[in-house]
Amino acid sequence: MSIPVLTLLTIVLCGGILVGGLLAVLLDNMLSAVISAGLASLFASVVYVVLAAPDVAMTEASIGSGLTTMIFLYAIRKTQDKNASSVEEE
Amino acid sequence: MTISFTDITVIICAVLIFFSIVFGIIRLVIGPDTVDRVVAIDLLTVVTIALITLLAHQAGRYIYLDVALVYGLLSFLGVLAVARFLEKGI
Amino acid sequence: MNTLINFPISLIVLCSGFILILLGLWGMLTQRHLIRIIIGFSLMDTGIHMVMVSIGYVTGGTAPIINNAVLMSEASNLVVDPVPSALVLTAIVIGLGVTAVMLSFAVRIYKTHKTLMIDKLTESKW
Amino acid sequence: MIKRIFIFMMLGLMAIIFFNLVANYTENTSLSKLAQYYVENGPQEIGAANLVTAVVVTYRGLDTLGEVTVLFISAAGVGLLLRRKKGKQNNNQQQNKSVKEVANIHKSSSEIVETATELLLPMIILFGVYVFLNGHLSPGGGFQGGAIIASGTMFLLLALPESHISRLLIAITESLSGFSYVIIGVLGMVMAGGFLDNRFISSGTYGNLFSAGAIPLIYTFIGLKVGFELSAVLDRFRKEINNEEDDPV
Repeated sequence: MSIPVLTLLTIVLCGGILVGGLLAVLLDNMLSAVISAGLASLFASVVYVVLAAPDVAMTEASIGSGLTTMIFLYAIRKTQDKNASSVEEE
Repeated sequence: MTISFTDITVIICAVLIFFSIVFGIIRLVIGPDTVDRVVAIDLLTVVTIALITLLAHQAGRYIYLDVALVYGLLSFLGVLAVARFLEKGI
Repeated sequence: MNTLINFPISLIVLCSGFILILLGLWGMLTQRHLIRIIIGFSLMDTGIHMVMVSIGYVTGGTAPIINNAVLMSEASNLVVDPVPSALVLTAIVIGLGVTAVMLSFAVRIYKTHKTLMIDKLTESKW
Repeated sequence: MIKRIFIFMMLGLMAIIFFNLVANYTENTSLSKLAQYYVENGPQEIGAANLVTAVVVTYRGLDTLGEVTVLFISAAGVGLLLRRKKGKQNNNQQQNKSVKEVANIHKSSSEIVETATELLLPMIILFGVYVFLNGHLSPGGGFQGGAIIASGTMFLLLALPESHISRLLIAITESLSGFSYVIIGVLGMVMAGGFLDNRFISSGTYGNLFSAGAIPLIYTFIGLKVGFELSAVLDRFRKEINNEEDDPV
């Protein structure tokens, strides 16, 4: 039983965080970029549990699961081109 | 050296969670549309809840379960926000 | 396999936190859209929090909450440092407030200029 | 082109700084002196099982007061930036378009979401209250509970975008809880050791819900303040989206 499960798990989670950050910078679609930034926040919360800081993990969970995405979505909705969206609608 | 039934269960769960995380990240990277990425994030959130529960068992602290409870109660909000955004509801 | 066992967990988190800070900074410097710049800022925020939490980790430590699993008499040998946790806990909430202020600035700029590309917002350039 | 080279040079320099920091890093094997003091004396002095709560509320209480102030200023800044102009005149064409736009935006949610709101919203609010009342026993506290309550508000705004949130109620609750927080701090200075000292209420049995002196009280006020401030921020953004040229409140 010498498999270092916790270390492997941390490597996978940190890889997920970096992939999320890279996608958030590189993707063209802004909605996808916001969702990818949400992935970084999600895995960061698990990393805090691994590092034995459940208070921080709880804060990150309650803030990152909904509120950040919501504020970004409001801002995107407000600043997208109205004519283009109404043309798309009809 | 004896391996108890609980150890085997934990190892199987860890392997399944590893593969779920890897497949979710793959879908997030190649997903051509925004909706694919949203579904990937939803999958990863559910997997994250399972992972936090497993970590709580492994560390022997039932107190970590509160973080999983937060995710269980609030995780649908991000997906709901993106869905309402896509149908122009917010 | 032996090196992997002795590899400290907090070092992995520290490295990825620094890489995430660099990624966010790269995004902030190269993107031309205001909301994308704010996304880069929020990535940098997450990276800084990861670095700060990993500095407070003690090898084999558990959460600084005293109950049946961690007794009061032997707590100082078992728990991790509570001070960085307390700092990061407030920093996350502050980060949300700062992001909200930046996004409301972006909305206001869009209202007056009808664009968010920073190449076109030139009248206050020096 | 030259700008890009500068950017990469700067990132490389920062990477070198970070690499030096990482190369000399060794994981801690024991607590630092300050943390040692907090862990050894915290439970007897403060009476809180969660040592992070003891640090946040009492040992570093002044920092928390500053943090709440920063959050208040940012909420007020969002309100100032997204306020609506009252005497704004607009020509006919714009008004027509905006009326159509408003009719487009207010697409109501489906039956499932509305029913789920009635079922789930009380549970989310109750869980937020649980989190900030148990802040001294389990992970959690005022900031987490406030964020969960604000998530409940966000759920309400998602399901029923037309719903009305009283700005007067938000303002009154927010100012009252901030005022009570400072009053408790001053009471600690008068009746116990110093500003935000929690020991002027007798700390009951260790590990009970009503123990640890004034910590549940302080966290209740912080939770209410944070929750209502974040709800106010969300409401401001929502109002900004929904009506540009409607009649002002």
